[in-house]
Amino acid sequence: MLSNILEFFDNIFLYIAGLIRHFFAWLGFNATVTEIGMGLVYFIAIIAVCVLCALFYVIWERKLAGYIQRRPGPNRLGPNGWFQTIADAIKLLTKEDVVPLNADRVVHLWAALLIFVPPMLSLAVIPFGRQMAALDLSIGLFYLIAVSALSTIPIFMAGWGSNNKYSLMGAMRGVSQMISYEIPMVFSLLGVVLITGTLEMQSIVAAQNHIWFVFLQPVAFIIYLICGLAETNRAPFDLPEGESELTAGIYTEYSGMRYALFFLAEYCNLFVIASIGTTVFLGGWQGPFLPGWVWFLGKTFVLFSFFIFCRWTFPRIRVDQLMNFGWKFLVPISLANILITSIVLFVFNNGLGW
Amino acid sequence: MATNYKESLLKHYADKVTFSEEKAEEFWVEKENFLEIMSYLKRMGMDLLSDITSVDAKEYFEVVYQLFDHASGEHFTIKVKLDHEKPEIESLANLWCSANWLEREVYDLMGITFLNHPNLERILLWEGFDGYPLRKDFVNDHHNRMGAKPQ
Amino acid sequence: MSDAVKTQTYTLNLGPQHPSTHGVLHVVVEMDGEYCVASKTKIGYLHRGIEKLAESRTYPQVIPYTDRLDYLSGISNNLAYVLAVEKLMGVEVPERAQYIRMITAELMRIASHMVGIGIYIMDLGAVTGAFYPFQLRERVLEMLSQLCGARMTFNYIRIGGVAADLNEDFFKHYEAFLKECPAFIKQYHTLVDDNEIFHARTKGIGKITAEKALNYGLTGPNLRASGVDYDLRRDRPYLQYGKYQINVATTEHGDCYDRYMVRMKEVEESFRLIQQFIQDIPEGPIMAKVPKVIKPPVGDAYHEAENPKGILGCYVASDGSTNPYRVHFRRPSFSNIAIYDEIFIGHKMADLVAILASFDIVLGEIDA
Amino acid sequence: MAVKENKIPDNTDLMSQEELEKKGILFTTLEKLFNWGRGWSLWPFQFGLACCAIEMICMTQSRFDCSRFGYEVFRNSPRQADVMIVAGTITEKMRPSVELLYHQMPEPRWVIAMGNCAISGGPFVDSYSVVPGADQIVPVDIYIPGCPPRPEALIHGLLQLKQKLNHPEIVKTHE
Repeated sequence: MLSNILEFFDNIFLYIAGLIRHFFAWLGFNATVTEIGMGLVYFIAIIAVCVLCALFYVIWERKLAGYIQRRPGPNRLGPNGWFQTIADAIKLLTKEDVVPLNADRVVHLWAALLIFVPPMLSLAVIPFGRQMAALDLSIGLFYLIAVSALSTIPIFMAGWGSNNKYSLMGAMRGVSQMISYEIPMVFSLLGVVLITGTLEMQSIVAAQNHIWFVFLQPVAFIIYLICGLAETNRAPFDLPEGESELTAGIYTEYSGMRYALFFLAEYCNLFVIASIGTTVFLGGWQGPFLPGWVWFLGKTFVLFSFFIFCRWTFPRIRVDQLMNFGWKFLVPISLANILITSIVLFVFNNGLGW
Repeated sequence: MATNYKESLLKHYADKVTFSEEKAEEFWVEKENFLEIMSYLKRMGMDLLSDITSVDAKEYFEVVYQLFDHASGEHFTIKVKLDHEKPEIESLANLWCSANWLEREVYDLMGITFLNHPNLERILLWEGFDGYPLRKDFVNDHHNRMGAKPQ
Repeated sequence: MSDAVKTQTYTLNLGPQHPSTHGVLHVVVEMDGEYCVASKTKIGYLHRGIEKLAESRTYPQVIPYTDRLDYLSGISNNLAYVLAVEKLMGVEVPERAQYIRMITAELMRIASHMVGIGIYIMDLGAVTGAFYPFQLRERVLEMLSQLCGARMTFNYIRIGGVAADLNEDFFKHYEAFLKECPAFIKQYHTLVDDNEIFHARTKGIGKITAEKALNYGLTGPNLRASGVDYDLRRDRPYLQYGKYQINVATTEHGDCYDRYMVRMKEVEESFRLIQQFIQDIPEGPIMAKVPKVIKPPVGDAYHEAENPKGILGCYVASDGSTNPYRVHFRRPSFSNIAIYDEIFIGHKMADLVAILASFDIVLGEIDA
Repeated sequence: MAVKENKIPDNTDLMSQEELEKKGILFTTLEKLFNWGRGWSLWPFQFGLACCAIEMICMTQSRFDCSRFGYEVFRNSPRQADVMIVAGTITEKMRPSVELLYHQMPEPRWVIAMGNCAISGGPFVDSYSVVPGADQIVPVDIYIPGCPPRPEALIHGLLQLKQKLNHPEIVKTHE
């Protein structure tokens, strides 16, 4: 009985998807149109998840920061302050949208929209639960890496289009930083790919049935976390924003809705990084008793809290130190990790005759 | 270096310095001998030029220097009288770097010109400010507002 | 690099409104990418003309203005001015008042250093680093506000003594302070000193040699960080400081890290001194017999006091009337930042912020 | 509301008038929602001038903690700020910058004059280089007296501003 209920909740989103699919069929759509319609539904669902998570994590960050700094944090609006972000969102929506006079108007305006594209694309292949991925590509991980590399472009667009020296400096820093940290990040994921022999996200999750890869690849996991922080421009790697140096860095000239988009995208990106980390290293949606998607969200929540903790603890690193750390430390270590993993795998597969 | 500054100063420049009667550490210098004596004190080891200020005594200007030797704690207050019509004095910026800004401040607020100063321009007030506020004849008639003038 | 590939320098305005300029400092830097190739510090955006205003106030009325010079250490500023006036008048201050002055001045030093350190760490990017020192500062401010009812602009030191005696509430908070201060110092050392990024950001940045520091007229912790052992409390003692052994904290490198360390050590030393002063404080009156209307004789006086930011000198000239003829303040932050233009060159953008913050400047004092 | 004032216009029929009022009602409720959001999310501009700036920082620190009301998001860029807290003396040299920063803020924007210097020039009012009050150059919504005001007073000022936003009718206007 209990197991039935649990299984129902485990698959609840699949049932809903099935219902919608039947609904489309009932409307008399043919197979192609239904597929397109389902794509739209998945798209809306992903946006909803993304935005809801971002809204939640914004307030959670503010509260956690409060705990770290020995103060209550937001606690007046709604139950214990949990509605704070809603008020912020409403306010930002209704703010004036200023475009600086000499800005590159098109680039400036589009950057705020395009910043949302990479996290959306990434979330398409993330398995939120048992069979709960909008797309289950056979090259899932490869696709993820390719897509997340795109997020450099809107950052640079924002910096260039604002016609502001601080923004441009922030963009320069952002581009160099994100490109540099892409490499160790990919290498850290390669270790897992070597073990599983597949790029498919569901298979990677399934391969962690017995043991999570965080225990087999601890070094890769740590490298992944560091690179994840750098990729999302979070403290201690928040150089593109660099509050005390570059006023607000790439965001300096953005106001109102467009700033809100950047703000949300930062959290969406972070959510994506946490999701990939969960899927690849922490066993994805797998876990006892609770529904898979609860496990997935719980694990991302833990990783996310770790990111927040880092932000409110460390000083900001300097730009040359950041580069040195990336190229002279993380890249060699991640390469060594791959080498050792391959050797161990070779010995396991051939030497011991398994 | 335990130097007795006062003794050696009196030995070398007895006719050029006038020590005050009430305060042992204070002496007056003529404007012409000023740079020579300050250079001498610098060579002797007075290493901290702490303060430069000025007083508008209506008939004349008075520039007051506070000079220290940090190691021995020796201190001199050096005062120079300047003509009210054309207040000019040699700059010390080449001897002590701290004189640079301190002299600029005196120039800015009191209007005393420091000769051979590397960068003598207004420091606290803005370019175009009319008059020198610390002078006793300065009238604060609010015509000096920045917004009131075309820039 | 070939001639075809050339980089162009660009001008960047740090301030007058910038998060890390501690108010309204304006630094025009010429940048080559991330590197600073030339810089020009511009001040005066907070010039309120305190020296001129003082000429139209009576002697006691000038004291509140000194609070607003270095607004992080109001009592120390009061003290320097009042000592200069007392020197001019030849007033003998009761011993108890002198002790209270020393206690409050040392408390002020702790409070000021807390802000200096906190904002410094915050400018390096660790926002939480500002929250812990501010909590200790709140405790100190609470003690002081029990004495004079204000949090920042105290007007506590009066000509001839102090405004109020130490009271029960003061000692109630003092008990708590005794527990909190050492705990804070220990905790902060573990939180900040052991941080690898903090070391990387501050060590070897903005180095100043001892000769250069003296030549530029640096004073206070910034001078002592360069290895110059000069502290007025010991070398030209005023109040009752001469009676006590004061361990002057110095470090040798003169970089940003040392400037932080010197401040932390000074907090420890001040904490020790406060305990000693409170132990030794004698009974007696807190005000000397001074006339109702203060009219110092004709003449002038200059007095220097060791403030948290450096040496605050006060020059008072009197023409025998109730108003000072001329008041001048030798403001430590003003003298300290003249060196910026020289040490900025060759550093990176992030270092500029670190150097700026490590000097612990206060704009109210720079611009007067 | 403009619609309420001319209740019986001459040359419009009853139906369109009703529609207009419906629209007007919808408009006011939306406006209320917006004002509710604005009131709870006043992001101050990190803009310190003098002594009061320290108390402004203290307001965000652990003891007073304005983040309880959601006001702790100090933005460094004027583009993202809602409230400009003029914390300290405005000098003639700073005046153009203050004006510029105010104009760089996007609408809707508010100004809080914190401390006596920002209200009237305070103790420095008769100085040769001080602007006697922030309202000489920017429109001020809330005045907070004190030299400097305690952090509680600043929080109270922000809450007053929220009150002003949510209940525009309580504000007296000079007709």
